[in-house]
Amino acid sequence: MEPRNLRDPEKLLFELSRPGRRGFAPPPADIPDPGRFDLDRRYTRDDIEGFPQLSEPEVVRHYTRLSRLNYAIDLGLYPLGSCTMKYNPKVHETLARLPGFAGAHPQLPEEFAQGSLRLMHDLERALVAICGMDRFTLQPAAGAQGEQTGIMMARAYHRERGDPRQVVLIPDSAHGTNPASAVLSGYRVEQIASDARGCVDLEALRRRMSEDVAVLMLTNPNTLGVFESEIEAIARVVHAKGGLLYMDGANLNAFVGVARPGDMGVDVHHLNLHKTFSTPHGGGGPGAGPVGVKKHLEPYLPVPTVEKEGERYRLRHDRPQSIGRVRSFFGNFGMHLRAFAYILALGPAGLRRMAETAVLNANYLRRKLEPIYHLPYDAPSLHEVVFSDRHLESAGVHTLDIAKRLMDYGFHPMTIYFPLIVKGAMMIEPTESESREELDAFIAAMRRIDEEARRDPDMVRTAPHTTPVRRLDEVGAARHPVLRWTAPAGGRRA
Amino acid sequence: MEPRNLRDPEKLLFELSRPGRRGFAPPPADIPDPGRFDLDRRYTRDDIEGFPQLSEPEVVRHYTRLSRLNYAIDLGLYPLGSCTMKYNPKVHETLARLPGFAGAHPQLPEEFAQGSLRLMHDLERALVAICGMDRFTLQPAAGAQGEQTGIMMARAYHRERGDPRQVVLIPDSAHGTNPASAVLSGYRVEQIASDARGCVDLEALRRRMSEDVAVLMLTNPNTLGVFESEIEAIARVVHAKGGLLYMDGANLNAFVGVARPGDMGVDVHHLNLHKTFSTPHGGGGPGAGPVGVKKHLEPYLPVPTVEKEGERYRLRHDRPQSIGRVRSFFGNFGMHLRAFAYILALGPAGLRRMAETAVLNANYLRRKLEPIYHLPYDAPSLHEVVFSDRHLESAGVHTLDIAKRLMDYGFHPMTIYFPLIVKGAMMIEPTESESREELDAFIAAMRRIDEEARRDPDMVRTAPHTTPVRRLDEVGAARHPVLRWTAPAGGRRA
Amino acid sequence: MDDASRYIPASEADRQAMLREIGLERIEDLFASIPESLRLAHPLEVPGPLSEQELQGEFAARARENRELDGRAQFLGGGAYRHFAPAVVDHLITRTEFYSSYTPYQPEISQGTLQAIFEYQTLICQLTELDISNASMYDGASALAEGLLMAERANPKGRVVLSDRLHPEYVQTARTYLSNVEVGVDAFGHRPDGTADPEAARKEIGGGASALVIQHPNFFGCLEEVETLARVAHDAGALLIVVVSEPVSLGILKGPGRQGADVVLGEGHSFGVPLSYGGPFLGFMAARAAFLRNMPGRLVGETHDVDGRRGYVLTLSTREQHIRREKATSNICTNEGLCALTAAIFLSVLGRDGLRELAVHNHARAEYARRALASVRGCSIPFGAPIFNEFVVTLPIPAAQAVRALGERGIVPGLPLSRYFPGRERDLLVCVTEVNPRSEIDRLAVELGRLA
Amino acid sequence: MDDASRYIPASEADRQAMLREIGLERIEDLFASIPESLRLAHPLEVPGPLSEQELQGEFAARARENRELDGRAQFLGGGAYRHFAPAVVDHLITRTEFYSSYTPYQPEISQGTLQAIFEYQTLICQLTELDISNASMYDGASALAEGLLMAERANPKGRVVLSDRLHPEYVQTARTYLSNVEVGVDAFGHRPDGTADPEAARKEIGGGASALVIQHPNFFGCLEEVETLARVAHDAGALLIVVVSEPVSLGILKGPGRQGADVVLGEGHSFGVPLSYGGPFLGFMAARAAFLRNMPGRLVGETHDVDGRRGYVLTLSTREQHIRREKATSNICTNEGLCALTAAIFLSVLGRDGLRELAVHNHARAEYARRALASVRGCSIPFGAPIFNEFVVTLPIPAAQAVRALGERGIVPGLPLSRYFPGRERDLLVCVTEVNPRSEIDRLAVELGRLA
Ligand SMILES: Cc1ncc(COP(=O)(O)O)c(C=O)c1O
Ligand SMILES: Cc1ncc(COP(=O)(O)O)c(C=O)c1O
Repeated sequence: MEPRNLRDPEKLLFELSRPGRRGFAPPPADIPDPGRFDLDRRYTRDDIEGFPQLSEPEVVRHYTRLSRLNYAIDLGLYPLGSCTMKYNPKVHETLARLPGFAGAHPQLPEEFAQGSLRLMHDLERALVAICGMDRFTLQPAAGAQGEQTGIMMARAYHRERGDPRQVVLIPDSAHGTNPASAVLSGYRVEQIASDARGCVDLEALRRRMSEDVAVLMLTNPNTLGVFESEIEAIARVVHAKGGLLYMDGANLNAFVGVARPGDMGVDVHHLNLHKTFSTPHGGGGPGAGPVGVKKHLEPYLPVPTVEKEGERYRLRHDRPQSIGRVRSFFGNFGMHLRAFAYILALGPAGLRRMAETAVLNANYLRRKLEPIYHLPYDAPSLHEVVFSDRHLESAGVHTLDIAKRLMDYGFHPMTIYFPLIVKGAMMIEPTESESREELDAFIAAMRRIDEEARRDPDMVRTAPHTTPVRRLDEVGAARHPVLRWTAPAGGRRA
Repeated sequence: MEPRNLRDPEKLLFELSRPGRRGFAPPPADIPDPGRFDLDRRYTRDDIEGFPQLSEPEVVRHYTRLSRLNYAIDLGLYPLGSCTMKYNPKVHETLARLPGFAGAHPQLPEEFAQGSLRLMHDLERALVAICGMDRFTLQPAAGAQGEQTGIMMARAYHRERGDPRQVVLIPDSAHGTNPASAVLSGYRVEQIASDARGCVDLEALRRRMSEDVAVLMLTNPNTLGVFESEIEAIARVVHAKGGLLYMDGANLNAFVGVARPGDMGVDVHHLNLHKTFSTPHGGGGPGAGPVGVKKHLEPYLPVPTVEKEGERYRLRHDRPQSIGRVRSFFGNFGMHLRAFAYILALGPAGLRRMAETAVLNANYLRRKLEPIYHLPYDAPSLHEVVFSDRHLESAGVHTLDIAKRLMDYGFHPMTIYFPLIVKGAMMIEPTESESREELDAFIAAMRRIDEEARRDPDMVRTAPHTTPVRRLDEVGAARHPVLRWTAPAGGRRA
Repeated sequence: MDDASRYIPASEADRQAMLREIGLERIEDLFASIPESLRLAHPLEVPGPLSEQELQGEFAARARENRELDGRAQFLGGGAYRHFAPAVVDHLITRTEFYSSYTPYQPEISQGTLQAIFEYQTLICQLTELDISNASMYDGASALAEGLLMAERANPKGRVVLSDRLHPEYVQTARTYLSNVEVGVDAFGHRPDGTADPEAARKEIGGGASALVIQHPNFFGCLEEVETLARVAHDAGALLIVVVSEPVSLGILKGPGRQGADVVLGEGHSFGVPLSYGGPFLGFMAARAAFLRNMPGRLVGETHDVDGRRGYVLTLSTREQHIRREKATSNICTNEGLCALTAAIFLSVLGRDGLRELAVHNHARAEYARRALASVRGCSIPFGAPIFNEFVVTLPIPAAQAVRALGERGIVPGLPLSRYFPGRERDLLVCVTEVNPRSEIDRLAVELGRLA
Repeated sequence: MDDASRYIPASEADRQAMLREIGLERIEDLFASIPESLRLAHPLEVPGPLSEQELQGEFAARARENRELDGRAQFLGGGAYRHFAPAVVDHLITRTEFYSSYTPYQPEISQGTLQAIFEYQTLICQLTELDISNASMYDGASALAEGLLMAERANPKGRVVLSDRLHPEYVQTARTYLSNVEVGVDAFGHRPDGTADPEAARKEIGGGASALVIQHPNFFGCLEEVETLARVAHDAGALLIVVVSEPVSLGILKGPGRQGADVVLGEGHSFGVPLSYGGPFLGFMAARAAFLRNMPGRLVGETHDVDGRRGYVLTLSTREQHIRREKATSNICTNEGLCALTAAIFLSVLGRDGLRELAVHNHARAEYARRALASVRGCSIPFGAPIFNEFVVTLPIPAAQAVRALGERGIVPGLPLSRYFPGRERDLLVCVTEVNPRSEIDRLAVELGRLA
């Protein structure tokens, strides 16, 4: 036992600020007598109230100290289920900063941006090969926007056939973005229950499927890490009634190089470059959520698309049936670049090896933890496995407590309380980036926590004990929201 | 109080290694049938015994985890006296990596390396202006090599005059590199005592100075942070007997823009670019120790020198009186580049402001700590101040304990037990990079430690309590040296 | 040796050993739950594998195909702006603890990200002079679409009214989003001086609209009369949404919140996020406190831990999809966190004085350029309203043709408006920032003079 | 506003307030202890201040003056070698905790640096097959000088004998160091095949020498007969010091320690440290255990803390100047710590297989090139001994002239030996590494063919 380090916790930028300090020198003033251009005072402000004034070293220390309060993939296992926290190759950060790419203005004439256009084209080709679809749009900024883009394309497809529909079916195990995206695209959402294996109940689907259903949104492998083995039958049921099958590809890491959505009857799906294809999560983003479609949906792709003509690449804006745009310019190019580098580095064999090892690691964890933790669904796992806290009910220790205690063992917790169909869910996705030794260390920690929960439940319930801050009052935060700093009444004014 | 995080301490590379793992793919093999070139087995090895085998993510985690065990200037005050731990501008790291500079091969024909040569030339000009000397060599890799280079030039100077001398005089307050460098240059070293102010005893010097003394090595300001105010008289005494005055410029940060060695009667001196001119210390190096000389020593500068001819820059190797080389190529160019960027960024006013603020910060600390800590010499301080632990003798708490306890307050300790003329010395150099708030936090910690030392001396004597490891057995380390990892007997062989 | 393995710790030996541990024979057995019929027989048809040395060579070659590298003088704006970012920004965001961490769902080990986003929210509030800001949106265009949906939630009228001086791609995006939820999108016109016409706005709102939307500075670079338009909107029971696509302007322009805007949103990439061919960028959204529970996206709030230590958490997540599902205020999950951090660092380095100086420099250079081009033979300035760092110039020849001609001479003179406005063949949108030295501006004038 | 202040927190207001706190009036008063007569009246005559934007522009322009940027095909070696370094190396050494910390005098908060250096020492021992390694020296040349002084301490004979195939700048450096301490430096010759002549060595040692020194591969690229020369040295009571200036060769070559070398030292920059016009580089030194207390430079040792946790410390510092002062084994204090870390990271990424593969690639390319040039009209290969990645070719015209001619065609064909050996006007030292694709080598052959 030792006392916490005695340095005060890091203040806010605004508390560190002092009048007259500066971290920036103005750019060269080579315009004669700039004063003459001064704007009319009715447009201008005298000051930005409360804005910080700091020197460069102070700014550097502030953010360096803050950074050390974070956990990161480069510090250890980050087993957030459904998030595919894999190693982010360092070389990608170097490549993304090549001046030719980082400095390319999106309004450049196409002839000056051939490098960027070719890269987007080649990435689309690679995704087509990996997923077995006919075309991709790279425009969506993340998975959720990909879902929305895909559903809007489905909507346009039905509308154009004079067959507008109202309903999108979504399994109860789905991620929250699925219903939210469907509603945002103007649909009513109906849940369909999962069966005993945690998969779509084919019978229930057959009963419910009708002409008012536009789309079935299916996550495959689903959020239990289980492959929807009846997906072909599911697709037939949906198609028979004129519906479309949307696949949430967030879990694609499970079968890259092993199987392809395009061969499963999927009409449209998104994938997350920031999951399967290693682009960094950035503490919350940016990501990229390309959407793949089969021929019949291609006309509805957002504008512009990248087209190759002879040896040149151009942007095609004239797509009369397109749903339009979901954002400005062409998407998160910086993420496209990283994902493409990842694909090139791995190649065909490497991509398959990636999926194989991810699934192997998940099954290794499952096998080692099964004897201790409660496994609500015992269907075979692919890239992730979901446990629950039922076995600790008697001890009064819950999933949240286990998650927090993991921090004391130096690990980031797994995803908790999702999927909703598992009470007290612990969703563990190790990815292929983990060595067996790291997995074993995690398993040992989980084992010890189980013992601690029975021996000393209070200690576990009050965990974490070794983090920069301990459990935070989230209820209070929501009840009395403080969402910005404000100058203390009568406090020093800059 | 909380338990230490339970993750195991980071293993050694060699302990993490597993057979068959790799973090590197071989370069493109475009040579036909390379096998035919295989070397005769009598030259080759089959294996590098014990060499690590790790994947890229494992290597990244290993070093990222290790990095977090270090303190750094970007985490807080680093008041190592005599080390001038100032902010290292981030932009320097960007500039040093410009391909044109980082990729420049030292054997390039001069016409292809004009950018590097011009930079070295311009840095020399700037140092000449800052120090008031006539020329500089940038070749020495650090301060100590600068000392040696300077002393060897003095030796060459006397030898050429048919006046070889045997002795170098060094004040007892000097840094250990001074005597070591003098001996390495073939001299016998004699100490001269400091007077009551901690400065060179002019009378003692006068008495000792004679024709057998080649050089007086003077540190100015000296290691107490005190300016040798009689330096002009000292120079006269030395010169009168045909000796030369060497100035150790490690403390130049104290008077850049305020005064110049060249105006003080100094014949030759080094400075440390990694101190005064902000180049990062790199956990022990690299540095750079340029040496400035007056006209009469110029002929002895190491080869090559950089010369400007019209608009071109060239290397001059033909210097018959030169002492030769002290290393290969031209010195630590990467450090020259950073130092030059620093000078350009600050400019004349900024450089002076740097020294002013460094001295201001040191005097602020002194004023605040004087009432509490024992000040062995009360001569006015420039850039640093030296306290001692005498006031805590009764409590049985020593300088080492205070240093260790500072870690628990989140600070790096000061330089301790140097200079040797102060028993239990605590040598504090804040530099200009520290804000008043950071200084106040340090002062508060020092104040609390003084209280703790009286209230709970054992707690202080057993500090630090919050660091990754606590006090280490240094005696045991020296008595039974273990300087490398070796495979455990019967242990797994890669 | 398998190249892939450089990113994957497990050696073949490790994999076999682990297979045995879980009682399987072959790797293939791991996929037994995937129907035989669906399993790929052939390897994927993708290029690679490449060693890192090859990879770096390949990307360096591709980067060179982006010919803007040749150091052309560029005057491109139109929703993306060329600005200098101090080196500290990139040095700090490449701290792996910032860029390789996930959304801060576990606050005890994510205080770095959480506090930084809390500070970002504050900076956005200070710039816009509004009460609340979310933790980021995808980009300016989708931020507008989300803002309109929020306005419709807060003030349901089934209709929004947009200035015809908005960024056309923002309008396109808004139309895409709104078309699905039966919210009408109408436009109103501008005055001869290039600014939104308050009269036209009043007429267009007519029966009512949930929001009136202007861009300031607008797409043609002109500064809008925000107060006037706020009055028009509020008099008609509509909210005023101000779109800012060049936030550096907020260094000198009044915070639109103070001028009556209810919501200020837009694009924040100018604050240190590289152009990167248009993404990742940074959508921002700020609003009056009243919109708290209608706000889309994440919010970070201040609280304290069990020991009373101050800390930060994601809060009010009942607005969000992972809790509220179909009732969520938005579907956004992954946002642009690292870009928000980038902006926060950029703004703290520039600080109060630096941001103002930067804005003044941009404005002065643009005005200098506008005057210079006004006096070029054959060129004229169609709009007289005050500008920030962008303006329209009418050329003697079609702008697209001028761009081709000057491209040969190492200049990208600007964006031909015909790209978005078929009627404006000879109009060129010119942007000038601190990275365009006077010499470049003078050269631009000379080269344009050659066109007549 | 004062530009300087961007690196200096204290504003003018802060400075005035602090002055008052310490009871001073003016900043000038801080310097009262400096005699009036010595205080500068005028500002320093240095350029600047520059904003960061100007600074980056200035350095980009200077970098462009280094014309090797134009993507020339380069075949330069001669003590500095062009190698590819994986991106992880730079990403990791730019962790501020590594590059902005000082020498690890306080081990409790420096374990990162200390453990990394301990691992570096181990890697050097494994490569050289010796018992101990120090924590780094300035560069290969000064490492040789220090190694000779160590040999003289351990085996005092007042004289060392060097092969005439050592890097000339290493020899120059050794002579500079030794001239002051009265240690004689003599050289011995080589055989027609380019390797050191054991007979000549035996003769030259004659009465005795503290050390016999060879470079392997030697300066002309030839591999030496280390075992034979070890016998010669040891028979005459001299130590054998082997200099390695291209350590990538140790990926395939036997560890000289196993071949009888007592000390192996040299230049380690090839392990991921950029060329940077010749510095900072990385001197390394390894030796048999017997030299422990004569070793110059820092050593990191393993130990444990009061709780029994394993940890690392700087040790045996009684050898060093800060304790021993004039009796120190060396004056070195600041060394090349970050370069040692760079090498350690580079070596751990490459690993056992990668380093070997890299070495094999270098050797194969160099052999391919040597054969290609041998068959070029007018060119010949003067030395027949086996090589690693460097060799000498004799040209039909003076090598310096050939370098000028090929420079115009975008090739730097190698280093003219006349730079160091006036007698060898037509000899060119050619180096080929993994960064020279076959196409470059073939082009070199074609262009050299044009010279005849
Ligand atoms: C199954 C699933 N679907 C969709 C999403 C949403 O993706 P994004 O966060 O990229 O918008 C996620 C992300 O967590 C997910 O796990
Ligand atoms: C006063 C003094 N002289 C000389 C030196 C040696 O400089 P370096 O470590 O660069 O060799 C130092 C470094 O600590 C010093 O403080």
